Amino acid sequence: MAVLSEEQTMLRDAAKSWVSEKSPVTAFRKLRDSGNADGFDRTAWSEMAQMGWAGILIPEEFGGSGLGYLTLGLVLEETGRTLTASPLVSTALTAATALLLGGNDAQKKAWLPKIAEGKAIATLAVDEAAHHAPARIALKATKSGTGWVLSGKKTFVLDGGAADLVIVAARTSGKSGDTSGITLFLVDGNAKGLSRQKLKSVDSRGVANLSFDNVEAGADAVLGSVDHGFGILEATLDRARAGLAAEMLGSATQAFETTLDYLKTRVQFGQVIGTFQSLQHRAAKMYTDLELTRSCVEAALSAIDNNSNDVAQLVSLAKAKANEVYHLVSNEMVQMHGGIGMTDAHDAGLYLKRARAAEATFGSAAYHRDRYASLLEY
Amino acid sequence: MAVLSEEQTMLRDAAKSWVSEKSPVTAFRKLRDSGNADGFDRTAWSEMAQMGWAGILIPEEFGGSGLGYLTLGLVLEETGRTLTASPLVSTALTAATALLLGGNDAQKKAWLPKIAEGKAIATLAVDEAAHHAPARIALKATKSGTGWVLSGKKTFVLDGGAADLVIVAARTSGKSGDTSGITLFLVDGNAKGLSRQKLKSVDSRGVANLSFDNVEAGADAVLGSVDHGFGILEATLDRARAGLAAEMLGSATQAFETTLDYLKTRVQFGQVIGTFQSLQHRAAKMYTDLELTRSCVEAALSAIDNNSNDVAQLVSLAKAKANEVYHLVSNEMVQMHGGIGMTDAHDAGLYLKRARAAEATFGSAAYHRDRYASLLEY
Amino acid sequence: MSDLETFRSETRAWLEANCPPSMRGSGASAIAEEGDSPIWGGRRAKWTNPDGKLWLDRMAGKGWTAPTWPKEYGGGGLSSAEARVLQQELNRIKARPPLLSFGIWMLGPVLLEYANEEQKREHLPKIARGEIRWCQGYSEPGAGSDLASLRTKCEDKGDHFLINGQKIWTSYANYADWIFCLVRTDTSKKHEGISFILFDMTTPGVEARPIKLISGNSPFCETFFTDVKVPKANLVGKLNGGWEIAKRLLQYERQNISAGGFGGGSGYDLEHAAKDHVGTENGKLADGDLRARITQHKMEARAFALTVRRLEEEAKAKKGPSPAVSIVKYAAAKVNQDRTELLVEALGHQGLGWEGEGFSADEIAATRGWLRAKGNSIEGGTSEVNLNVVAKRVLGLLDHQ
Amino acid sequence: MSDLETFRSETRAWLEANCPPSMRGSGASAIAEEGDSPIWGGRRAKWTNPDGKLWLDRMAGKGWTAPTWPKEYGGGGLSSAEARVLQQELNRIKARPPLLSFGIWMLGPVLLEYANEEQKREHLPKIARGEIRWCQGYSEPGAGSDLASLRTKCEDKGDHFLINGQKIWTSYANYADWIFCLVRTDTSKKHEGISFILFDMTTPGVEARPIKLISGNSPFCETFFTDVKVPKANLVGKLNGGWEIAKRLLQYERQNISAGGFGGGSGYDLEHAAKDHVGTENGKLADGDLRARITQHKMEARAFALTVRRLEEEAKAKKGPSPAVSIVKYAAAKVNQDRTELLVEALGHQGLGWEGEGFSADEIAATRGWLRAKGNSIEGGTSEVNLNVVAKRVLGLLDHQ
Repeated sequence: MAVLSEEQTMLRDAAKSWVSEKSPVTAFRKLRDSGNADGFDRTAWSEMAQMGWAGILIPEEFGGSGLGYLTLGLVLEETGRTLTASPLVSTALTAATALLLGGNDAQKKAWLPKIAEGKAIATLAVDEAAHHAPARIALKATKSGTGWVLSGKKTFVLDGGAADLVIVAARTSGKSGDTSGITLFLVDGNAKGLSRQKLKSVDSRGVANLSFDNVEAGADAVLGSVDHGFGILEATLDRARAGLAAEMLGSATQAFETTLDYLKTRVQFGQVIGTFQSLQHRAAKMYTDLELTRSCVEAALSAIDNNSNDVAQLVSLAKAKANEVYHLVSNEMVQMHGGIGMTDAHDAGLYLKRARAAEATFGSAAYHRDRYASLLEY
Repeated sequence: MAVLSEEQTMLRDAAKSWVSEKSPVTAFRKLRDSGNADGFDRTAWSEMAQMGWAGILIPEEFGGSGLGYLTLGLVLEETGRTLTASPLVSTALTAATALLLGGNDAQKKAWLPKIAEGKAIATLAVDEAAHHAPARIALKATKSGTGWVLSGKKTFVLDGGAADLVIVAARTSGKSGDTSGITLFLVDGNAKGLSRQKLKSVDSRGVANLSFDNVEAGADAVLGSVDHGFGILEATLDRARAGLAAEMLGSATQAFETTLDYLKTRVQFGQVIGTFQSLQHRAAKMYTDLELTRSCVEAALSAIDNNSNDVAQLVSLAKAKANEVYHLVSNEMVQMHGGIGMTDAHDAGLYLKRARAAEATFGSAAYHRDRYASLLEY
Repeated sequence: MSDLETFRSETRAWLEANCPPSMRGSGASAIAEEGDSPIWGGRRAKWTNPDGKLWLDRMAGKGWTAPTWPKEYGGGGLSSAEARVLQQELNRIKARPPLLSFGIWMLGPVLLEYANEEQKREHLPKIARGEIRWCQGYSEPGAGSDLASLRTKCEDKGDHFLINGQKIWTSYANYADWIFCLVRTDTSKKHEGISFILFDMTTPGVEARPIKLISGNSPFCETFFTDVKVPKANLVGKLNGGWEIAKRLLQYERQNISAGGFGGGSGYDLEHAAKDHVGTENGKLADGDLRARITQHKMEARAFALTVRRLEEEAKAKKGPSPAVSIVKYAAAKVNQDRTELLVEALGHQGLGWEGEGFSADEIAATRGWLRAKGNSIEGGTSEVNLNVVAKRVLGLLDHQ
Repeated sequence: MSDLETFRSETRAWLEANCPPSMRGSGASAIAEEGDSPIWGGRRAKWTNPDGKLWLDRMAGKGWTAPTWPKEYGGGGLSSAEARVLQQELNRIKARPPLLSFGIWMLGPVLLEYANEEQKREHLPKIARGEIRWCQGYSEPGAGSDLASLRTKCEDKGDHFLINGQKIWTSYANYADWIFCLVRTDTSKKHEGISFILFDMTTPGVEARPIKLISGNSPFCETFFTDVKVPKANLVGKLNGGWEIAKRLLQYERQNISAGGFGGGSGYDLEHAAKDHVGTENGKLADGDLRARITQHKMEARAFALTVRRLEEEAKAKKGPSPAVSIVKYAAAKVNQDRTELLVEALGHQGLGWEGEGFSADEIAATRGWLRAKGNSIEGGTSEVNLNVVAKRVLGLLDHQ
């Protein structure tokens, strides 16, 4: 655990207790079984917003606390522990970041206060296929009069079904795969011509496929500058990846601790199974991986707060490690629980499903290994 | 273990007993410490030849027994168990195969009987750099009169220092990397202009770098047909890889058994260490890998004997698995022996060193994974 | 022409004539997950497709649902060589298995070995004809890996046995007609207090509750026994002699797994899924990292298949199983789990759908198959227990003191 | 300007003026393998390069060979913050360590904690000045992982102790002047029968025989004690109270490893070696399989380095080591073994030379370093023991009954 300021410690502890009281895993299970179409609980979200979590990144002038990414990471780690499904990632982390990095004053005034209050759900729409690929943007934005018209599709958009604001990465010149020629647009979630298909994903989070059929956007809808949106997009994604990695670290840590408790109580062959050395060594290795991953996640978040020049490297490191450790721990959680871990009534399956969904979001481990190697030029 | 014919069983048992009497690991250690420049023991080799091992692939008409590759694999597995260093791989396996696949009657008459008798050491010279790459042939052969002149270099040629016959893959047209334009030549080991640099490799086997400075070769020196040598070369290499995989399987099996014996005798914390479950599970996994590898090696050798159409696939499978299992077992041999395994006086280091040298010979695991994938067209 | 070749040509001709077209083509493994598949037979079989019944009856008529069992018990009386030819010919036309049956895979072999003549004549033909569907009453909530600690009580009431207790992981107990069950007939000993008994699932006091798995399917049940009266004639082997039978039956279960490894899930081919979603660069998968791991898996899967074949040949030659069979269950689970993980990874988000719009049937099957496969290293003996067995029985390592 | 910044600028200036040019530039870790390197100091130091002596004396003069030790014992009396600044400045100019010393890394800290005033004044300054070179007498042929089972006998002969027995893996015992040694002073108990004692290696009856490793180097010895007379004043701490000291010293040893992880072997950079020998295709390593594994390793190495830094910061903040330090030795060994394996793989046959023509010095160093690294998971506590410790002390799992 990083060395925290008093403010950070208080917020972390507040998150810990709220999550255990108001949002245990059973709450997520109920949400899942209720077939809630949003994929999150709006009452819980407004409570989170009241505690100031939606505005952790947002400066005070826009109604937030501006505490930064390491602080938001602390909260995400706690909500991750109980698989809390909320717009923290889509709205408070990703969309808020895009507005902060690329928005002009009017755009910030229009959206940041609403986000901080928890009144607006916002999200970033990037990918157009099954795998994360930020430069593979084909969704077309063409000039029409003073404004623009958007046509194309976006896939697996987090909270895309509930979003009031969709920040869309569109192609304004060049071809899919080019990093230049990408422009970000602010599009109203209910804009004419925008149809949203809510998906039933394995981890029951609210994701949607969006299709844009000549959706109109005014000149003032452009976030940042035309054709040069990729810089903001990548910077936004890196912050989203680091925050998601923190959430995954929390989930993996809880999955590990739950499993460790089981190892200490389940008896077979007249022994608590935690006394079997092969399980002990596997547990010790998981603990080691969790500690290594924590260092990477905290380093990435701090680097973002300090505007270090190695943010990209550290973020790909953090996301890759978080993917690997959550992958390992979620598999071991099922295996070490044995048959009971295979039942839907047990939590192991929930952690396993969330793990794979989070692994695939904003880049798989292989994606970030490739990126890391490319950043190091080999 | 494959189901063997009576003849095969007899030969295997003969090999077992000769190896344990005449060529235990101590013999290889003595060879190493003697600084023997050939990298093998000529007396031992003539004994092996007298037992008919040098002629297992060679038809009776040329003084061999023509028993085939699975049979030679049985012998290689036994010699591999004690790290016996001999020209079996270079001469009886690789060079004999090249002559059988590509040689005309005169060439076969000239060399096969000598090889079967153990009177001639022969080898194949392919690679020109640190990594195995059969198509990367730059060594040039240019026509001169009725014959040819060869210039260039070959690296890490097995028994290249002692070889009476060097079968050289040379470039007669096209550029390095092309599979066409490669021609095989029979070159006398003492040919004028051929200089040989014997190398001191980590596993003390006899390897050498050869450099060709306008070495003359007659028209009758061409093995197979001009510019179309790659087919024979790859077929020869596949047979060499399968045989080497059998030798590696033998080495890995012995390394495992020696380690297993140690687990049953070494006492720490008042326990034979073999009672510790984490070591038991690691041992059980090694045993599993050894069994899987055995299936691949035997399947590859049988496929060669049966001229199946999936020889290339099965050989890359066998070599990759043999590399992986010998890599794992040789590391575990050191680790499970603890400090004593780190001493030069113990055999663990010898198996470890041989493992890496054999892994790098005729293609690493990564090389064969890539080849396997390419053969399956993905 | 050798006898075997004659047999092959006759078999081929018969199958051509008798295997209904709708029973040809793959899908058997996928079906295996569905409890109500006609191919499982039994009293309550729903013949959604009449060809299924036709195919079963024709094959049962020749005794080919249990090819190597003696003819007098409803089997085909084939040699193992002939049985292999039959299987090859079935594969050739992609015929669906005429009958999926724990009776044939697991119970039959032990009845042939341990049951009395009366029991054999009573049960084996009905198994072979698919008239009675069986389930396995082994694991209990407190007795998983440590099966011998089972507590389901079986009391001798003079003219009958009285059974009370609970089983778990009883496959398709909710569809089964009869159960072969391990019960405790002596509480003073552990292994020597276990008996092997058969009874009808319609007996009063038997209740089977399906367990929902993380994959969404319910192939297993919790099964409760409350004062279940069982005729004494239903005891197989000696009283308190059930553990030997239990172990032997587990061997057959593992060998049965070994025969094909774990299948199930999507038929979606791994490298094609990867090509579709990851793309290629001059013929190679664009993601070199994924390509390497896919290849590592495909090599291991091939090595596993070659090993199963080799062990069969050796067993045939040596007239007895090679010690190496004990690695098969462990390896089979690993291979299937790696395959399903890689398939989901290759499919990206498309491989993470639960149901509904936006996902193809193959994609959903990939997701469900990946989740279902997590059980492969748990069911029928955990991988940890498999490795213990290899370490102790094969490698001769001792228990920790 | 903060005090720390003042200290930094003064330090930088002093180093500029006092670090001889030949003592700058890398290579320290490679040197660490050579027993006769001047940088180890000691009575028998051979000053092949006089600058080495000069550099040592200048640094020792300021107490900067042991920066955080109290001044009165020859240390620099620096705060840990200042010590970090000093190290940063030394790294900045790639200065070689002025002194490699088990006395500074391991013995010094425990003497400061457990020795009496007389022992501190006698030994610490000589350690700091590099006058006396120490070796560690811990492991025995029968006492490796199970260190507490050591049997080297130490008898109380009234006016002196008499020591008989054998040690193994005594680092550079053949070059050392003194040894800190674990001996058995009570055979009736295991842990409570061990004492911690110091003595001069020139005492009659002491013999050190170098052990040749698979890497060809001999950094360790077998050391034999035959009727070695040791003054009673050389006992550190209480009689039979040595185990506590022994464990603490191992902590320092592991922390010392944690400081930098295992180095050694070739300075050859992994991805550049791979580029040279495997080649690239549009900027990426041509072998995507190797590239993925190299990256996995580099990420783990980076994660390890970040963890070491984090644990230091936490220890500073919490005024005590985090429990997580127990993972460091295990992780350090794995990282270095992966690195050296990958380097050898990347170099292909060029990475498999033993000596002589055909191989560069860097290539030979890669081979030797790969072999030497195999010991990382054995020396100073095997990885198996490390994992046991994590499982029991950190995770609270119990011993097998």
